[in-house]
Amino acid sequence: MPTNAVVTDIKQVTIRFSGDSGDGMQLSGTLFSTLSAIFGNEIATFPDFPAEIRAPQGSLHGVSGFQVRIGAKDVYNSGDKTDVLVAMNPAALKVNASYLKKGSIVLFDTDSFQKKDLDKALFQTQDPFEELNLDHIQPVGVAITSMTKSSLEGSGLENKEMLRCKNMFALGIVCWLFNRPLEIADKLLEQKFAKRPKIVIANIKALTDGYNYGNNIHLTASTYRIEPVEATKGFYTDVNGNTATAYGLIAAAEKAGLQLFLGSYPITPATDILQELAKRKDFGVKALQMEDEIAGITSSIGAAFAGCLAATSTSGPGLALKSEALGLAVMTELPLVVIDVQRSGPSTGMPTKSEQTDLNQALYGRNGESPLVVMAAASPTDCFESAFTAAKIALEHMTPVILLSDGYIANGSSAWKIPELEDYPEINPPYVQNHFNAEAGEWKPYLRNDDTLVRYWGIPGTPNYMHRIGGLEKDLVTGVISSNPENHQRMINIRQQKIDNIARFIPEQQVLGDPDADTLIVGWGGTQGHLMETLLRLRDNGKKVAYTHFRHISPLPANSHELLQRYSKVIVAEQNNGQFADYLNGKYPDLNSICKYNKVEGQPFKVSEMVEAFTQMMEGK
Amino acid sequence: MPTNAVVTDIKQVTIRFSGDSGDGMQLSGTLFSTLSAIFGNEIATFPDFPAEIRAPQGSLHGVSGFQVRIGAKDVYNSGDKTDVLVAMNPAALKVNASYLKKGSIVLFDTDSFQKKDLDKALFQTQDPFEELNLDHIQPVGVAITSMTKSSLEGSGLENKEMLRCKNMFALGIVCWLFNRPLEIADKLLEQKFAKRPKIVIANIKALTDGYNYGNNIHLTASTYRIEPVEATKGFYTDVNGNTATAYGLIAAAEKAGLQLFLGSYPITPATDILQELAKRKDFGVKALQMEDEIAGITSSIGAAFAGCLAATSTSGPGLALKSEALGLAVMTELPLVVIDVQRSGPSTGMPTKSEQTDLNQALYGRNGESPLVVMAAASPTDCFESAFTAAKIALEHMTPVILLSDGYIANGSSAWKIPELEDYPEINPPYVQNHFNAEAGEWKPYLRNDDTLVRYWGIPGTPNYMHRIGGLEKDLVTGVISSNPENHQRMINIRQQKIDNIARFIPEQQVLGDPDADTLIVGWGGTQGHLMETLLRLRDNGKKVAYTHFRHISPLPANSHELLQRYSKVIVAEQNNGQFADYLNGKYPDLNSICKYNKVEGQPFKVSEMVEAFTQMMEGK
Amino acid sequence: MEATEIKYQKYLAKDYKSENAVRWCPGCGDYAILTCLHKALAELNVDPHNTAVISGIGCSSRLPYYMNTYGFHSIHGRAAAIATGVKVANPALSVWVATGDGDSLAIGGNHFIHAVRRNVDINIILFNNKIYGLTKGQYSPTSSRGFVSKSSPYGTVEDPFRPAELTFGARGTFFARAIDVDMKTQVEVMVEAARHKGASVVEVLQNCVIFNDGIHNKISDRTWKADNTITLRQGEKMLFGKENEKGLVLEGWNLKAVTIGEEGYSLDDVLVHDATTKDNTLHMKLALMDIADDLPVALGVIRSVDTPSYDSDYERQIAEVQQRTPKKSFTEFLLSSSNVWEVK
Amino acid sequence: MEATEIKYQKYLAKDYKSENAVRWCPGCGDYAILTCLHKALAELNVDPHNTAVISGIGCSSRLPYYMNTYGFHSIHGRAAAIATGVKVANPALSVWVATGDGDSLAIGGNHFIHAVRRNVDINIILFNNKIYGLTKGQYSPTSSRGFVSKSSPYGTVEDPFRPAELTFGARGTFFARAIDVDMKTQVEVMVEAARHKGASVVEVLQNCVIFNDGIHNKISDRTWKADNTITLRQGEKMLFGKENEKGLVLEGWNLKAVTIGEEGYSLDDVLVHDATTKDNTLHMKLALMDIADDLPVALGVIRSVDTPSYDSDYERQIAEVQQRTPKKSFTEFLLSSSNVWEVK
Ligand SMILES: Cc1ncc(C[n+]2csc(CCOP(=O)(O)OP(=O)(O)O)c2C)c(N)n1
Ligand SMILES: Cc1ncc(C[n+]2csc(CCOP(=O)(O)OP(=O)(O)O)c2C)c(N)n1
Ligand code: SF4
Ligand code: SF4
Ligand SMILES: [Mg+2]
Ligand SMILES: [Mg+2]
Repeated sequence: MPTNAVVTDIKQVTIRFSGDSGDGMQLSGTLFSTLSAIFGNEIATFPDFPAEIRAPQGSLHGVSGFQVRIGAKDVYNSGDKTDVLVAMNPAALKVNASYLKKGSIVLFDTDSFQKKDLDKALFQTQDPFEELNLDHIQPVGVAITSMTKSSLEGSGLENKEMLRCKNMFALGIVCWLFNRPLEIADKLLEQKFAKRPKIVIANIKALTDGYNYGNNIHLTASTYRIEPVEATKGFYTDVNGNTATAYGLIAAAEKAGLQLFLGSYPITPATDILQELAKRKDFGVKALQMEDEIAGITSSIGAAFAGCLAATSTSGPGLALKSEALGLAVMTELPLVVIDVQRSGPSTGMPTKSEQTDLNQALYGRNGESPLVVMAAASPTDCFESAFTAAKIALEHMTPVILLSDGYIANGSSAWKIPELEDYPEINPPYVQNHFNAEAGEWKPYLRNDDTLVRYWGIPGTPNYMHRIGGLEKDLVTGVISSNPENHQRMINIRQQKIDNIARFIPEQQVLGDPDADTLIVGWGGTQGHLMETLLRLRDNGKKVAYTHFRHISPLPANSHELLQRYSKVIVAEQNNGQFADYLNGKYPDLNSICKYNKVEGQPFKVSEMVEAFTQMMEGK
Repeated sequence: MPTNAVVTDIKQVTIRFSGDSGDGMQLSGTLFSTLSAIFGNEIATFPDFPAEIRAPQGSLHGVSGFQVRIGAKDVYNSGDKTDVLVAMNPAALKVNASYLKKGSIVLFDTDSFQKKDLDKALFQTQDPFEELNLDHIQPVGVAITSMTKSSLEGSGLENKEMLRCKNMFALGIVCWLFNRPLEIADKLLEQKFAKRPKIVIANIKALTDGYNYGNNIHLTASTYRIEPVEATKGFYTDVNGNTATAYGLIAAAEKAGLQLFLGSYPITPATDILQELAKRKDFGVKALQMEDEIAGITSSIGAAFAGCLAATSTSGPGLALKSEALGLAVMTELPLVVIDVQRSGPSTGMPTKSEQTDLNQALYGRNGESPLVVMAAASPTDCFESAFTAAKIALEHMTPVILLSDGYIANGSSAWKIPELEDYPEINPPYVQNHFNAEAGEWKPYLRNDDTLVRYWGIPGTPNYMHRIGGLEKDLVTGVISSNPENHQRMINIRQQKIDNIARFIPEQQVLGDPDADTLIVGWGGTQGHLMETLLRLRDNGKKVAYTHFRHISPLPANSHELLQRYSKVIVAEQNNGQFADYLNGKYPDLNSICKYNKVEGQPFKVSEMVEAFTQMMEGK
Repeated sequence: MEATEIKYQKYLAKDYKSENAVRWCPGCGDYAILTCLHKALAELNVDPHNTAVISGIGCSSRLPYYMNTYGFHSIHGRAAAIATGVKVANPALSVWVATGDGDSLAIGGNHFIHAVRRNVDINIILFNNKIYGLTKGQYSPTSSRGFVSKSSPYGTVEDPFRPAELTFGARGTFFARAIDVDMKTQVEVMVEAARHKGASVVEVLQNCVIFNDGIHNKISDRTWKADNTITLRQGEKMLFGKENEKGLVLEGWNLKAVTIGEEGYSLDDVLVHDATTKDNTLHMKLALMDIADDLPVALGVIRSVDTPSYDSDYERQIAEVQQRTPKKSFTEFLLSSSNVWEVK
Repeated sequence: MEATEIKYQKYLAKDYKSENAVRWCPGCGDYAILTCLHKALAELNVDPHNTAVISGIGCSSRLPYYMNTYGFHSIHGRAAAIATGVKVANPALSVWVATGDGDSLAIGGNHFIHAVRRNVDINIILFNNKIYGLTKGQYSPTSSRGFVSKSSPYGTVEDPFRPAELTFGARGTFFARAIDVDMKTQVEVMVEAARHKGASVVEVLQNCVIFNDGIHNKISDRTWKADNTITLRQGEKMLFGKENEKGLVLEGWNLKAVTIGEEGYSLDDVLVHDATTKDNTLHMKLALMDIADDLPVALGVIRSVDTPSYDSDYERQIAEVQQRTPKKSFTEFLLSSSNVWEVK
């Protein structure tokens, strides 16, 4: 524990570890967020990768960052700007300069701020701080590289291996700054490198020496203390959105008593879902890496036909490729969960950046009238709930469900209370042999439950229910292919009604904030953390304002229209050019109150910008 | 010329030739419409194919129809109901029974109305007319089969070949009924079977004998006379929508001085476009049948990059498969014409039936914000104009253009005044070497014309303009890949503005009907013929009503908003669940006047139904 | 084979027929293929409810409607991928794919080669009529160079795929060929295809009476069939001709058709068929024989090599992992993962 | 070849280098391939402005950015189809495809086999690192059975494609192989690929230092290279080993590696390489040689058969049609079609 340093108690703090792709910043960041969570803080993280290729060492393109926000409570997102920046080289400083708060600490490695390093980052002068006009910050130069090396002298490691521990030395300093006990970090390192004890020892050594260095010189900066908070009792882990999505599907399969099948094809930033599920053979999960996205979805459609909880995971360009097959799933009314972890488009766009521009594609990207369910997850941990719910709806209503996630929540993590499956609702698929109330011989594959309009599921292997399905239009009653005009109209209506009906089975839309506000902020998907904090700040500023966040997009919750009508101003904030806003306008033409707040930069929203913009909107521009 | 028959002068008449797929009804219908056009009538046709497989002979599923509407003027569509039905078998009668007008003539082949034929059509009794409650029509039984055989005795044809001439015997009777001179038909037959003189002679013989038979017995029905009208002077031919589309592209290529390239894959009802262009090697057209739709569009993107007028043709499921590559064309800003001949969906749906359900897919079916141009052709001949315009916009604005056609106009035909290309506008692509006003070395591939925001086209083979393009986001100025947040936002905006700008280059939206009406009927695409007639009928009924038909959907014509605002009631009629209506509501949220008229039956609109429905809507439900 | 274990109750061909009216053109070769599949299933005695027939789009792909089994008429080209999902999901099913030359070699080419490479235990019946039937007569990837069709009015300028060659190129372990009209051989090879573990490709030379009538006449017509085809049988001499008077011999790298007793060739020179060798050199030569080279077209099972199928290996791997790791509930699994802490 | 006719002005390798900074991982095999392509183009002396380099998505597919030619970095898997469009649109261009094992054999498998079958005159450089590099380490269709990767934590249960075998299965007329570090052979085969009319496939065994380091070591490492590889040259004996002391001979259907002077083998027994035979039996055997079978891995041009390319045949057909039919304007054409009438 630092003794003679100035210690400040604060509510929240944002730290960004930044360096070359090879500098191990993702590991420092992950360790720091995990140990903070274990220590009792709320956390939110934002790994910000460079484009997918390794760039030349020290270049601006090669900068890899990991941002962690920790706090006593109300940590809804990873933060706009940083209080502490760890900059392993000049490129890292340059790339992050505009995100530094006033007075923030910049911890940098003096060994890698030499002329040649500055050149690589295209600095013109020898003083990067001045060149960037950073006069409002506290630079803390530490010879991280050389100290790490001397720390590990005699460790038996090769030079290259020693250098890889720089990130731990830096982390040690940060731990000192934030008063984190090192034991947790030590244990995490032991787990991580379980098979390479030499590496464990070296990492712990570098970490400890970094910590001690901070302690010894107690730098020139103030240190922070963030107190652990009281959270609900129970066991916790931290989880990112992709892992949580994978877990949600596993949980739903377990709950439904079905085997989980995933047909997929790697694509940033969705690949982790495939990778996580490929590991889960212990749960009997069948996760197939197929030859492309079309085979990913069609193998899943085959598995759905054969009686699995079937899913497919992808990102925008992959969803485009799945369009035709999605129509088949709509037409055959098979249960299928399609996960789209959105990234910046159009086309290949910016694969490692996040946005919300696939909503239209999810709603409309198919030929013909082909309605399906669209949902969006709100946060890393909400990915679990959303994936579970998506699976439940797919199975119980015999329909494809598209679940939108995004790169920001997919890679970002939060602390997560480990769920007890007993607390989750049952999942009851409409198996024909259990739910159809007549002789097997009378059954036809498109007969429906009168109430829900859901057809029954006859799974291959079940005696007496052999049948044929397909992509052609079929007779309402007999299920035989038909091109009768009136029948087609009826089937078009029924398929739509079946989806609309689902509104009865999802929760009503809730509103946060002031009950008597005139202005409603509307969000959907992975922006919840930022909108939540924006709400709090606006209210701190004395504004009356309400906020609602949509998880269910098609169908919309039953009370949506009535709810939106209550406000004279509805601000729809999204990371696209207004897709949800237009959708609402199309659904509710009498609604003339929508203002759009759109930002498509491939970066998370900034709370400060939103507070300003919304305030102006509320004041009537 | 019939002498002692009752001759009625009428304005319009609708005739349907109907029989087995093998009965040659498409040929009878085509000949009849062509010779009527040549005779000087206006025509509109509607070939109504069975599902794509040949069904058992005489069965209900195997019925193939060809409907022709002819008239002195105002023939806007192929008609709701028929005045004359030629029914070659009982199945044809049954399938068309509900489309018979009161008092219409049913010409049927008594030879094929025997017990076994009735059975095949699932009649229960021996009297099909009674069974169908057809007491309001004039049945005309003729032993077509046996008379055709005796007509051709000694012709040297085999029995099977003789039977194939039944359709000409029937056509002969119809020609007599409508007072069509046989010489034109004779000449058409000579052209059609140029290489098989025996067949020509037999067909002409059967035709003449049918005609004479009609004359001789002068049946019991009244005959019709439709007078030729005064049309604009010039040369005419008849053309269906698919052929007109192919021709529009050829004309545009000729006008632009570019080679035409089509990468495509067969799919109903778009295949004819590929087939027509594959024939046109005389124009140097390169029409490639690729391995799938994705290769169809991507080979075309390659050809566009290499400097062709590039196009790809498909129907809904194929457009779905092209989604990802369309995004690439948006991102690389290459000129590309994508033709979607819509058919009934979702999924495989009803491949031979027509509807307008791909609008959403055309507008939104891609990942990311990826705006492009969407147009829709209004009629068979308008396919020519629309394809020409689509090509012009694509080439001059460096953008993909989706042109929506549909099965109804694609297969239907009208008389078409052969165009003189001099009357068509120039096409001037922004070739970099002609349009960029600086040194070649200063050029970057995404530099733009300040006014139009169009980038310049540097075609491989051009010295000094080597460059690289791709699907990744790129810097606004240098064109080098970039993931800078502000740059991305700017590029997103520019791509949208570039498309919005095109509104300045397209004609303003025109309104027909009453200038001071309160109600505006809005249509788009292939329903123009039916809406036009609906307008006339409503006005005949004394209603004040206006009508506008959209060819340009994205961007909308510049005056659209202002125009729509003028009316207190806007009826948007479309063959889907309201896609254009929702799009307008999203674009113009202040518009609260839209009523939807939607019909998704896979069949053309019915004028009579619309007159009734619109009248109710105008009377405030 | 899980799906075909011997049952005491016996099925007849008619038990596999559905109530749907068959709707191909009169005279279409597809009828015979359908009948043969009914017969083959009866011979295999597999439960109709444990059978799944998957197809894409095309005339050929209508087949599932006419089967009293579980059936899926899907979208163009994707049957092999869907069937992969069905089989991996439930390896106990007998899974068949009905597909056309366009469906599986044009748009579906990628799924075809990958299903073959993975060796998924599915039986692919490839209806090769060398034409797109359903869309009314465009050339297909198996149409010969120069073929005139609606989409190649001046003749094609590309060589066709030869299905056997592509199958072998994708490491295929089973390939057989039959002619639509030769129902005996067809049933035989279908039965063998089902018995083979892994991806089985059965090419049926099928006549499209409407758009490509007679394309296989040179080998299917009685007049020439005996001389222009050879039906290969495991362990038997490669003999053909009306009286089995001809045989295949090896000459250097090449196959040669000879008449026994002529040019000094005796029965001993004639090759014996072995479909089971891992090396596919001879299988390839047999499969590519062509009357243009004075060689008969090979029918019957040309190659059949047993190697573990993808689906069975997948099951095995799951079983191994589950044996190694004690069974846990989902919550237990989460609790046992790293980075867990307790808030008390 | 239209695109490479001899010019008097000479280009140097650097003339094909773009100004963009190269961004592969330090040590990646892709650098060498890029350098070789620069050199090969210089040797071919083709104008940079008449050269188009098309790629899909993957680390390998970044290559066009580093070429001072026309370049197109497209979408995953579609490079072969795009290149087909480019070449058919303008046959005068020298068209290259840069692609990875995932790009062209997983998602792009169908376009790959169809471009090969059609024999479009494009040169496909297939960077085979047996991994998905760009997405950070999943197995690819060329990864060996049992390969452990992020997406196959327990090892794969599928056999890989062997690019040569698939190419031949699709009727490929040109196949060559090189190792990234062996720049001399690489430049040679690239030049040959460009000179070959039709689709040329060049497989480069490429090292991904980050996700699959050393995967080709057994053959690329100096220690073993001489014994574990053989570089085939047209018309030359198939010799290998440090001192060329070993050779390939035929034993029945099979190839065998022998030491000259041992076991009674003399230089005369050693096969002479002929890449130009239409029959690909021996090419296939050469291409599939594997050190696991005690045979060296074949490098160099394994097969190169000249047959008319799709694009040249397409041009020829257009020329023929245009010669037959007198040139008409579009309006003249319409007027001369059937069903024309005049309203006066
Ligand atoms: C995505 C898509 N593209 C194209 C089509 C049109 N289509 C239907 S079947 C077919 C080809 C049929 O040929 P083949 O597979 O050989 O079957 P066959 O009819 O000859 O049995 C085509 C191109 C379609 N239904 N879907
Ligand atoms: C449609 C689509 N699917 C998936 C991806 C993700 N992706 C990019 S490259 C790649 C595979 C790269 O492997 P390979 O082609 O072998 O190239 P390498 O990086 O190894 O050179 C994948 C799966 C994508 N960009 N687009
Ligand atoms: S079109 Fe050809 S393949 Fe199709 S059903 Fe008719 S005969 Fe058979
Ligand atoms: S990840 Fe592998 S293939 Fe990609 S650039 Fe790095 S070393 Fe090369
Ligand atoms: Mg076919
Ligand atoms: Mg690779």
